[in-house]
Amino acid sequence: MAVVNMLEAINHTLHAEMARDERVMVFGEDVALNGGVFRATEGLLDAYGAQRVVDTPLAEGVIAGTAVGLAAAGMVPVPEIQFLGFSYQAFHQIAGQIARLRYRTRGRFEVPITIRSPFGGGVRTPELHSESLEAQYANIPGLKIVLPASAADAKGLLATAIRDPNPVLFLEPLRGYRMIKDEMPDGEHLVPFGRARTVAEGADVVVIAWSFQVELARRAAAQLADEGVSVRVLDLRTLVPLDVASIVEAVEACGRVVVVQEAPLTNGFASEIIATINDEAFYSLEAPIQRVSGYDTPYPVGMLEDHFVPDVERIVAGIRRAVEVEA
Amino acid sequence: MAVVNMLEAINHTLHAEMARDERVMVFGEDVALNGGVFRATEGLLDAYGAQRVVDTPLAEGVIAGTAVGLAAAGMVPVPEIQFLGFSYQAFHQIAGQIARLRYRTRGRFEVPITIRSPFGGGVRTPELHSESLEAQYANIPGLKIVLPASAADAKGLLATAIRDPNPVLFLEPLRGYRMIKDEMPDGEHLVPFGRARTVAEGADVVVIAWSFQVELARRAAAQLADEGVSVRVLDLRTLVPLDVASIVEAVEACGRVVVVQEAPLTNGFASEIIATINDEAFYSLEAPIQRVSGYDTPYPVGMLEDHFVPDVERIVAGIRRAVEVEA
Amino acid sequence: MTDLADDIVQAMFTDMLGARLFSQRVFNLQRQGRAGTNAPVDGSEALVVGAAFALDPATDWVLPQYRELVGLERFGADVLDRYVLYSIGHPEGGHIPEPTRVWPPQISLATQVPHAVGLAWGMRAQGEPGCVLVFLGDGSTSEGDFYEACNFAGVLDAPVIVMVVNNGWAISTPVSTQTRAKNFAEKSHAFGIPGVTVDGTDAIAVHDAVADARSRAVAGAGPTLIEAVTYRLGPHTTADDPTRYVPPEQLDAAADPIEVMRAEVQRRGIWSEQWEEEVLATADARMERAVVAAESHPLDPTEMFDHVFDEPTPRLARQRGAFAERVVASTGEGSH
Amino acid sequence: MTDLADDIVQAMFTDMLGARLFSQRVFNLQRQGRAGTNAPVDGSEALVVGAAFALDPATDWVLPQYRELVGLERFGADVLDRYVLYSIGHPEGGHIPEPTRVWPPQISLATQVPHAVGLAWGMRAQGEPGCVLVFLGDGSTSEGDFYEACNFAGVLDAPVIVMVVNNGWAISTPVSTQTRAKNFAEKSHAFGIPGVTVDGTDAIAVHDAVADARSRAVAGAGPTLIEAVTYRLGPHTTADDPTRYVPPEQLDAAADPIEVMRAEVQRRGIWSEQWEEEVLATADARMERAVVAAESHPLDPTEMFDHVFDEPTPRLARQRGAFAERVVASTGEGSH
Ligand SMILES: Cc1ncc(C[n+]2csc(CCOP(=O)(O)OP(=O)(O)O)c2C)c(N)n1
Ligand SMILES: Cc1ncc(C[n+]2csc(CCOP(=O)(O)OP(=O)(O)O)c2C)c(N)n1
Ligand SMILES: [Mg+2]
Ligand SMILES: [Mg+2]
Repeated sequence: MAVVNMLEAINHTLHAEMARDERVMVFGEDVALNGGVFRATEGLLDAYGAQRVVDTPLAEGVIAGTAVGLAAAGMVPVPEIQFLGFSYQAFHQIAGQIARLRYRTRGRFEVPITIRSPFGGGVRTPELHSESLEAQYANIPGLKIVLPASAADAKGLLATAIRDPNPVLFLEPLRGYRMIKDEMPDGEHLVPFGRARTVAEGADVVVIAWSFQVELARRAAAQLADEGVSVRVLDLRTLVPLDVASIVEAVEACGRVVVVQEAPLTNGFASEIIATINDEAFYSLEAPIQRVSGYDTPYPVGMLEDHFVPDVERIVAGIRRAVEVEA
Repeated sequence: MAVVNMLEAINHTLHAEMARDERVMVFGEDVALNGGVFRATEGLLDAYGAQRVVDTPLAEGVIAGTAVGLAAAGMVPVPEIQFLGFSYQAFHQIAGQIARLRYRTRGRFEVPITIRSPFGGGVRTPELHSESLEAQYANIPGLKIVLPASAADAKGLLATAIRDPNPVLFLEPLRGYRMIKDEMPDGEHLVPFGRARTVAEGADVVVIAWSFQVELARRAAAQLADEGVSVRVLDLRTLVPLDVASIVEAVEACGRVVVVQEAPLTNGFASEIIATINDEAFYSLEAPIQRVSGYDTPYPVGMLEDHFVPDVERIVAGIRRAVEVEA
Repeated sequence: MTDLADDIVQAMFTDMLGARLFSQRVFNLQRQGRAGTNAPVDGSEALVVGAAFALDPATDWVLPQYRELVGLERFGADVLDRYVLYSIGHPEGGHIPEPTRVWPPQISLATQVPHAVGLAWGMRAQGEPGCVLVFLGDGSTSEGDFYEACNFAGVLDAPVIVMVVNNGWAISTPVSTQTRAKNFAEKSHAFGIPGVTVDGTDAIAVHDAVADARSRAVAGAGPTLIEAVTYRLGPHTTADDPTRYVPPEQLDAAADPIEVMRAEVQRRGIWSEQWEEEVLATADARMERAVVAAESHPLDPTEMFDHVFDEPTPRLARQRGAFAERVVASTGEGSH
Repeated sequence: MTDLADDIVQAMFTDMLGARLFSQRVFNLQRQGRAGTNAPVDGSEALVVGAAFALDPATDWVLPQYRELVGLERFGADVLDRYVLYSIGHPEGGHIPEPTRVWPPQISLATQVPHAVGLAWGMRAQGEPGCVLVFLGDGSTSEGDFYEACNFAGVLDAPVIVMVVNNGWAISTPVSTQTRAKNFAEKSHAFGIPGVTVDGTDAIAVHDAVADARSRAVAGAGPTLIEAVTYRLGPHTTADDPTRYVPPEQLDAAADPIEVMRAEVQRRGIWSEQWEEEVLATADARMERAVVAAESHPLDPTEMFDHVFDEPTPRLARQRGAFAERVVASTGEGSH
């Protein structure tokens, strides 16, 4: 067990999976010669060669679209979209084709595609480099949506994604690439989809989060512990499939809920969490569920982004709102 | 006041708006010579000429993208995307550019674009012609989302959309084009955005819907009236802006809620309605909110689609579930 | 130009006659309310069959748009059988079983071109011998996918043949509205790949052009763009009224691929009225079987939930369960 | 080729020297933590300034990618002032005020090409006299938007000039990976519009090519594709390490547009060391003012909620209200 950051965990796992299965191909913009603009694909070209690690022309639509054909040919495509905001250029292939090929062909064609893409704000990137778009993909049947919040999970979930015969959108938190460091299990390490992770135990209120917001929620919980508020933190890990059982169990145990997302408020995935709790644990709720969220504005420029993204302070405030109310 | 169907109302309004404001331009695939594949733009070419009514090459991305430039030049673009499923090809321009231009330029450029597009199932169209994608757009700040459910509203909301200086996604229910007929007010008729419409009065339960599902909800309400269940039906008309006040008022009055959508369940706009009610009217809820929805599968082919789309029977069942539970 | 043997030419004409007949039958099924919207092949018979006969069904793949499937009998009976199933709205219509190397219809225009390039790329990565041919229409060439895919194919030297079916129209939109390019073969300059224009009403000419492109592709010499020029002889689809926009004189002037090929078969002295009648009778019977099979193909409504993923998510399994209960309970089911 | 007057040539060289200096200053601001990621102009000075001087700032529009804004001083002081503001992450940096006819940087590559075509289309619809010039990089030509837009521009005969800045690289990706096309001018065949390749290190050559294209555009003769060939002399951006992939010999062999233009100015006998020093001193002072102005430009955090729509929706107004309370309340505000 070595302590590594998420980027190292992802790079390590890409190496391991390419070594394990020669059908795995990594391709995208600047992933080969340059090892990726964040070095996530560093060393793959040297280790596995130009046939399996490929710099593509600058066109997200055809990066996603060729993945469909590669999959049909029996390869295991792991394309990278350099920043999730540019997956918009590939939306017609991801939502319209990748997510449906198995369904349209009744299983004649498998689609073991893992689309890797960094996303999320707080690191002063230019426009369209920071958008949290998971909710826009969550309404598209046929796509699995995976968002690791730790280096260990980055390894375990990425390995599972690459081996999954279904399309997976694997979203990597820009802010966590180097900031998030933890112990990465050696050797084979697979984290199953649809199993949330309890990051902090607590009984008064549960904070439900994913990706980098889990780290913020953890800090908020620690801060409130000193005040005697017992905060549970649940890391969903995957939005599709969704671990409804763990959500229900946490809601039944705590009765009060906060959901954190960086995406804009309206119809973010927090809305689905709340709707799911309404369906499954309505009678356990002792107070309205609190959303701590980005705002209904486009992701703002550098001087404003710290005001847009949820921070520990806002999560703490959300938790206070949730626990204050009398049952 | 003449009784017309939605298609006639839309065609009538396009004529009226082009006559009112010579900056209005209609363009897209087959909208000029052919008057649109559903005849929504019938007669515009003859009436307003080839400079203002334009058949474009077959490319949704550039249809949306040129609208941005036309707007900057001072025109009022009313592009048509032939079927909403093909707006995926323009997603990078709609979500990435149209929705943000005003924000990015701090108002230097206005974006008075109204994108018209038919959507929704139940009429045996080929693949990707029936998808309900409103939820995927609802998480994109800067877009207004308008979905008329009557011919009168088709006129009043389309006129408002074209005159609105902001980008509007104007979604027309395929199934309602000819089936929905009602009295269309003569002359100037503007329906403001963000004002829901009470389609049926009722006190036991409120059914919240938009677009064609309003018609189904109305029928379900009528059916249950005979059994003495008093069902209110609320037509949201616009999802962005959302008429929260009317939703809250209805929830407070009825205590029980059903939300109907044709889109897949997970993170459909029904989730946002439920989240909004959680925020604003939590203590008025006497039972869990019921979702009547499409399923988490791609929109299926013809022989299966009637099983996918909500029908009166399923809405009635949803209402029964909502009212059965003891408060 | 290769000199095709008489029996090959007869076989090609046979498939062309079949294509038109099959297409007309599917068109009529829609008129009778037994099938959904569909797009007749009329005008494309020669280019589809000509291409099919230049390919090797054992090693090569065909990715159609939607108009071409009735002409791909050479790739296996499943192609037509599943196309009929597809046309009546049965989910299994999208499933053309192994080992048939034909993809189902693509409705989202031009999205199949990147798929074809990826498939060709993957075949080469796997050391497979064949190539991929993808059809798209003149209108579809205006989509970014066509361009991005052809451009990438050039960079990859992918063994792919991109056939642009220039039938003059994209629904009501004429080619003059799609592009100012001299012709569609010219677009190959943007990709640095060879481009040729061929008479799409002449099956043998198309065959030869595809055969050339194929030998280049499998020899590792990269992709070819082929423009096959024809004229759409029917409506765009069952939902279209071409009299609103097609100039009658253009339609009258258009060559009919069936007549062109019949003349060739007659020139070779291998045609007789009786022979053509037998071909049509055989095709008619074959289509009749396909329709009967399709209309009696079982369908359990719960299949709606299959194949979203290899294994349903818990949420999907629950939706399926609730649906199954409701459907079994519901008496009005049959009417659905 | 037009014979440009000496004072024009001097003015062009002045703006080129300014462009490089401004760009270096913004680059350094990032190094000092005072600006965000930015892309140096080095290598593009001649093509930007050459183009700018062939256009009429009163009637013509320029849509840049992101590397070109420092060279557009001729279009108004606001361009640089707002670019500096943009670079330090101030929202008003995206607002280049009226009447300056330059758009802010475009990050989503090639999306500006459809905008330019639409703008040109709209200008003609309004009977306006000018034209539109849009810049995009060699890598950006691989995007569908470039192709869809140029193709539509051809159909529309839109008064637009599409300038492909071929600087050899798209981050670490060389042109050979972007396309097999002989060159980028060749791509014009796909659109049926004129295409020319010009030496992008020669400001006068670029000026002449753009001047030709402009006269065609305003005369109603339609769009032109211009490939300006140069070499990226610096890193892709402040975040890039080109030593990982740029072959040193290529970099050494590359012509420096500043030197090319200095030689021309010298050939004309209108250069002196002192003159150039004065030009640089003036540019330096001008940039200093821009930086001071930018860094002292006020910003109220609640501006984050402005301009989403012309009027905020009730939901947005509420979010703004809650935010304003929190920000006022919060003491840690300054640290944000
Ligand atoms: C991406 C996309 N946009 C629009 C449509 C609607 N549509 C269906 S067929 C068609 C015309 C296609 O013309 P062409 O590519 O020339 O093929 P043809 O029908 O002539 O064979 C259009 C616009 C679609 N199916 N997909
Ligand atoms: C649609 C999109 N995809 C990817 C990126 C990430 N990216 C930023 S700059 C760049 C390279 C651009 O190269 P080129 O177009 O040649 O312009 P240059 O930087 O050389 O001037 C890439 C891939 C982006 N900004 N937008
Ligand atoms: Mg066509
Ligand atoms: Mg470049």
